[in-house]
Amino acid sequence: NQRGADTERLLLTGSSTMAPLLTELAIAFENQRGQTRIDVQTGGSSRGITDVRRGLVDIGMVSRSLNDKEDDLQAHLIAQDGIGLILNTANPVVSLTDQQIVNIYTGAADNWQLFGGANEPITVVSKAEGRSTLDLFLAYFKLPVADLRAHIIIGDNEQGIKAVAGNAKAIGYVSIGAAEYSIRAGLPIKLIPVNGVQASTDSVSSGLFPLSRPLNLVTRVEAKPGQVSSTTAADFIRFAQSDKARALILRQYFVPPQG
Amino acid sequence: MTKSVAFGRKLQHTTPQDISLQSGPPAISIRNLGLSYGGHKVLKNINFEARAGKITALVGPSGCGKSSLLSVVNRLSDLQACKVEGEVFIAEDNILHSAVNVLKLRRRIGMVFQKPSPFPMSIRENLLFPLREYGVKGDQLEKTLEDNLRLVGLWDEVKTRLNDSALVLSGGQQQRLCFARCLSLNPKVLLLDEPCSALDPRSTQIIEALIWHLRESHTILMVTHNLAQARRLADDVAVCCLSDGVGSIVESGKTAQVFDFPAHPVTAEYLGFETAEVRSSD
Amino acid sequence: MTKSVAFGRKLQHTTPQDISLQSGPPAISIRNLGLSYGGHKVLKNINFEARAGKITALVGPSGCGKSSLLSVVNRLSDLQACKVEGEVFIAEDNILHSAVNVLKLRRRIGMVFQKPSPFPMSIRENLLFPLREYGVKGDQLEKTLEDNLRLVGLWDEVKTRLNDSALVLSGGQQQRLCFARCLSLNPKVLLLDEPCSALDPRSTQIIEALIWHLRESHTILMVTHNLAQARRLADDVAVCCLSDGVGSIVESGKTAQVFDFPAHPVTAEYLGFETAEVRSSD
Amino acid sequence: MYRHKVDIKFVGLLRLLVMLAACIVLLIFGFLLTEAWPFLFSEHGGQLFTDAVWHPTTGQYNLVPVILGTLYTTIGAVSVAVPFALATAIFCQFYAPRWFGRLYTSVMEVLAGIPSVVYGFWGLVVLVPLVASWQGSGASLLTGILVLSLMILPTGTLLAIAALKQVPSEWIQGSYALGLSRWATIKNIALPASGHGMLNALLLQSTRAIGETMAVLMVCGNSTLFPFGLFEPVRTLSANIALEMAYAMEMHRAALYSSALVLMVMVFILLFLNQFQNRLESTANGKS
Amino acid sequence: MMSKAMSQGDRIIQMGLCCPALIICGVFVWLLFDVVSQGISGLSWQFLTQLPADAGRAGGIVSIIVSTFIVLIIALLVALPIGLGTAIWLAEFADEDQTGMAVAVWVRRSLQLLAGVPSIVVGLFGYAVFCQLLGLGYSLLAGGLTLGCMILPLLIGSLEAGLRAVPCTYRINAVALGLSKFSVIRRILLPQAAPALLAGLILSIGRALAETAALLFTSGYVTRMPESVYDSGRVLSVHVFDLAMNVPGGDKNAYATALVLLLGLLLINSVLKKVVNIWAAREN
Ligand SMILES: Nc1ncnc2c1ncn2[C@@H]1O[C@H](COP(=O)(O)OP(=O)(O)OP(=O)(O)O)[C@@H](O)[C@H]1O
Ligand SMILES: Nc1ncnc2c1ncn2[C@@H]1O[C@H](COP(=O)(O)OP(=O)(O)OP(=O)(O)O)[C@@H](O)[C@H]1O
Ligand SMILES: [Mg+2]
Ligand SMILES: [Mg+2]
Repeated sequence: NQRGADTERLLLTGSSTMAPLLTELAIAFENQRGQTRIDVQTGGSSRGITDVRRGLVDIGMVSRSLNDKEDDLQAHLIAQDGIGLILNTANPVVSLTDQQIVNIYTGAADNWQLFGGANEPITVVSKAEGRSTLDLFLAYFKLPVADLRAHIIIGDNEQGIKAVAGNAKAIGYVSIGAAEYSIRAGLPIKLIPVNGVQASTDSVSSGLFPLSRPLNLVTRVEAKPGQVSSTTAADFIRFAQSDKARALILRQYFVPPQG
Repeated sequence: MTKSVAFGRKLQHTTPQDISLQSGPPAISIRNLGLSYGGHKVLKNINFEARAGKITALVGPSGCGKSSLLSVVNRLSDLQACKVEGEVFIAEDNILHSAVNVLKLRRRIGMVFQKPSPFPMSIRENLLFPLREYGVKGDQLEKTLEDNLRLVGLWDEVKTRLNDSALVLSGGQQQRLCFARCLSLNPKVLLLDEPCSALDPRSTQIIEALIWHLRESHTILMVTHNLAQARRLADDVAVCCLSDGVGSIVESGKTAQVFDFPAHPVTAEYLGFETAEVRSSD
Repeated sequence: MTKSVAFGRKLQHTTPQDISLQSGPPAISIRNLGLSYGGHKVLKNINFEARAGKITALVGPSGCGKSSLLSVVNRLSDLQACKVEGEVFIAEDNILHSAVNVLKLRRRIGMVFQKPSPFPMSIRENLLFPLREYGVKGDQLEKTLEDNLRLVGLWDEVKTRLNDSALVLSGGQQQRLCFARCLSLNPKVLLLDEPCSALDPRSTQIIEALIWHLRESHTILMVTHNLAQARRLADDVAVCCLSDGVGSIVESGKTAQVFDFPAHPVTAEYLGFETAEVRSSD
Repeated sequence: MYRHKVDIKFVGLLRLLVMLAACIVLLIFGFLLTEAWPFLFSEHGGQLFTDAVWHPTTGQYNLVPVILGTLYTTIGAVSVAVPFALATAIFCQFYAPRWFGRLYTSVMEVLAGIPSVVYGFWGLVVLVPLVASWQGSGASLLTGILVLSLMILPTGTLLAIAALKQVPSEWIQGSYALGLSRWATIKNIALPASGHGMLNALLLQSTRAIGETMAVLMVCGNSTLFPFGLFEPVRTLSANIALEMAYAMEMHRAALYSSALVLMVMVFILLFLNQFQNRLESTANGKS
Repeated sequence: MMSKAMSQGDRIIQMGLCCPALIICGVFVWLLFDVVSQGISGLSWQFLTQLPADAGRAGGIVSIIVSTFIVLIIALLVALPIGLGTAIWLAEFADEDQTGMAVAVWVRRSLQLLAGVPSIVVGLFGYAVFCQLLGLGYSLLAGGLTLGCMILPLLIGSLEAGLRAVPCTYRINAVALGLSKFSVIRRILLPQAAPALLAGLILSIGRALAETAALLFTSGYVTRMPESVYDSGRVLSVHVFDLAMNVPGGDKNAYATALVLLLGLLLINSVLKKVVNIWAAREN
């Protein structure tokens, strides 16, 4: 692995949601700096945390905020991702209250008729357990995970979008950026407001949208000083948080942090 | 697989699909037959007749195309990458016609191969499964099994192990088993490719007696290297010889005629080996 | 695969690993040999001697275990699931001893099988590939090729297509090729399992002359169903017969002795088939 | 056993290679064991079968619905794929014109190389809505079975064709010479003679179906509730791992590795069953 | 073949067998049509020769093709010798004695077990052993090694079947000539088993190219042009997966990449067949 002694190397692992964004950031950074090589690998947020802790990588990608048990790590926010509820465009329902959503997701309400839709059973699409999107969703609606009654459990955003696009009876929650892109691309899905707030990247960036999660780069708190890589790492994090990165973040349908 | 067929005028008087299973044994008449394997010509200008209910022996040096000739008569040649020309009439039908029902044809024509190859199943099943396919049932099966094994002199040797695999039988036993299998289907024509080559004299005698016994009711075309056997059994003899690497029938006719007064010098030379003494040549 | 070996007293005077490749052909002496396939006894109490430099013919009905017996002599029986008892001495060595170098042994003992089976390669390679294995090189190869093909009378038939696959040869050609392949390694002992069964009279005569020619310099043990052939060629004859389903040697000795004055009624009966006439039995 | 000089070295080398090949599974097993250890061999171990549900984040680890899901999809996919694979293999080998057989084989060879994501993707975009328009949510056991059987079909067909090709032509010719129809030849000679190869193909495809991840994940619905019908969503063991491994921590993670072990044990049981059946068969045939 | 060689029953069965074949054909034509029709628009010379851009939505896949090729070669370099050796041992040497037979049973069982390990588990295993234990990191080498492990069962299965199908008479004849097993295997058995070898190879290559999960964890996610086997590189199937599941708007290029994968496979298969044909012709 030790070729090109004059080339600085940086390895990032973690969230697959963030990986495409970081790949683009890395290319831009490399072009700017020269003599630097940044490899982005996926494996999930927990892989990012574990690898940083073990010192295997310099930076981890984590698509949620750090919890109490992770105070040995330091989070660097680079973007926001909103989570919006989506329906098929064939569904006449245009909005749902928080309580109605809770009822749907706990199985208490199982027909669209109850909400002014057609007389059809509801197909509930949810995320797999442990995923940060699900945690965020549950936390906002104050739902215990055991109460969830989902028909389809998905992994990644695109799967959720395709599941809802292909099924007029479905409801799901996915990354707003991805949903907006798909809507523009003509897929038959629509975002519905949450708690009266329109689900859009704008409302996320303005901080109004209640359901949003941070996309963090994570490093160890006591990163050893004097390491070449760590200064490079610091430079890269600074680059990712700079204005130059904003356009790239927007291009990947995420929301740059305000301020 | 490709196959060129002569649509001769002779065909017009018959519907070849209906190879009839008449009771009597049919005559086989081969006309202008040629055969080549992928461009390499093996047989040409074959013309001869195997009379109905008689034994015709086909003799000739190794590699002259006798086995290939036999395989044309029951259309097994279809399975090889070979090209066949000419006509083969069985009774009145040109069996090389593409509309011939080859299954019926092959059922009517039994064949025993030069290299015996029993199926990979028990001795009993080797005989019974073709019968069952033809709808024979119940007691009839067991009876046919025993009868045919007795006919070829195998019954006493294998009766205690009918359920053993046929593949462990000795060479001669395998050949006799194949003969029995072929007979169990009651064919009207028999193609025998050196049926006694793997056999000891006792079995040879049993098989020869059997062949003799099957005369009259069957038309038999047999390849043999054993000229004494040909003389003993055959009514007619056809001598196949190589010239320029291609086989052809140089002479055919009544056995005694061909053996005692060969018309062709090649035949004379070939038949001359019958009596040659080895030690004296040393 | 398992193999029981008699560690007899006789062994003590020899180190069996070193089967010597002395110049002269060795004698083969078989003592108290028994053989069974998975509990099914096939041979028992086999005792006879094949004299050095002589031709010994092994005759007997189909299935009596002749091929099995031959396979013991070059330890091919090792490959089968069979159990062998007794002793087989070649020159002074009991070759059934487990410490015997079977590779040297097999090189010294050539074998031609009942079913000819050339390797799936060109005619040329069929002969040259074993030679190369034994370290023969260069011009010597081509010379051996031609010599041996000539010996079996195949040269003229195949010289133009030495690079064709050996598998498309006719049955008889294949057998002669196998004979040539076996000879090319210069064995001292020859085991021939019906070497002429697939051959026409002309080739038979060539092979018989060859066998006769190889006498003196080789010890030859041949299985044959052709009693006339045995009489023509063999110095000694051993007659193998079945009793109660198990094969054993009922009589052995000088050819003329056995044929003309058979000591055993079974032999007499068996040899009686030599002259039997089929038609007369009809 | 006496050996040629070359052979002694050759066999030595072969033994080495065999050991290498056989070791991989042991290594994987060891790896899984160490990762699963904290869960499997603690008070949690039994929970895999006694808990009410699979809610790993709240410490509930019932794997039974997932195991059932795996069994259902596998059995379903194999029983759909096998008749089709067998029928097409026989058709190609004995009935179809040669060019068709050759073309079909080539197409199958290409299909065998389609990434499972593509099958999953196609299932998600085409099959799921199709089934949904009929009944339920579309993402269901049925869709899973269909996609999975499509996935294992190409390889299965190819292996079946290969097994049929290996039947010696003497036997086929011998059968034709008796005037037997093709079907009689196939039924009595070709199929029995290629039985071993067929069984091997079946086994290989079953294990493949058990282990398949991506395609199943995309079309099965992945609910961890007990599956009660063809139109109900199911989750398989491998999908379970793929869905949750990326975010799982500590005990949850170890539980997932334990589920991988469970999967391997299932495959192992399958292999034992197969061997048992082999033994039955060989005694029935009376072959040595 | 010869349609006239059929009985009435045969014809019915032919019809009966024809139906499943046609159904399967239909379904696969549907699937292939989808892939081809959606992928063809994205296919262009630029697509094959440019580096990916904008997370794969734009640009081409040249680096990904190169990475795939390298991983495949490494996997075959690892799996072929081991697979061939194991298959030869299983088919030719295992039955020689009791221990051999017992060992063979377990070897076969372990290989079948290996075939059943989910690819994601193999991926995690490959990461733990090759990337971490052996210190290869995310690299094409680690990916190739992992993939090698994955295709081993398929390869060995078809090779062993091919070797076993070679008639026994060849072996007996060779033994009677006192030839070494090595040369018999090299000169007779392997050429005879060549078609089976080829079939196994083609199957394995297909399987290898289709593999996603195992490679995501070992050869990695990096889209840069690899400079050595120690570099991380993304393979085609991972690219398809990422574009389809993780990148909004990646569908079009996902299809195009899948199409490239299929065409590549077709190319490799036909080249292999040609090579084996030529080789077999030379051997005979
Ligand atoms: N499938 C085949 N492909 C190519 N050539 C073949 C094929 N079968 C036979 N031949 C060639 O055709 C010729 C005739 O072979 P055939 O087996 O018919 O001879 P034969 O007269 O039966 O000889 P034998 O008495 O030795 O059995 C031989 O030269 C042989 O090499
Ligand atoms: N591998 C085997 N397994 C079990 N039984 C066998 C095996 N090989 C041969 N036999 C049996 O052993 C007996 C002797 O067979 P062998 O082949 O030695 O006979 P043979 O004397 O050569 O007969 P033939 O003259 O017909 O070739 C036969 O009854 C045969 O069924
Ligand atoms: Mg012949
Ligand atoms: Mg014999």
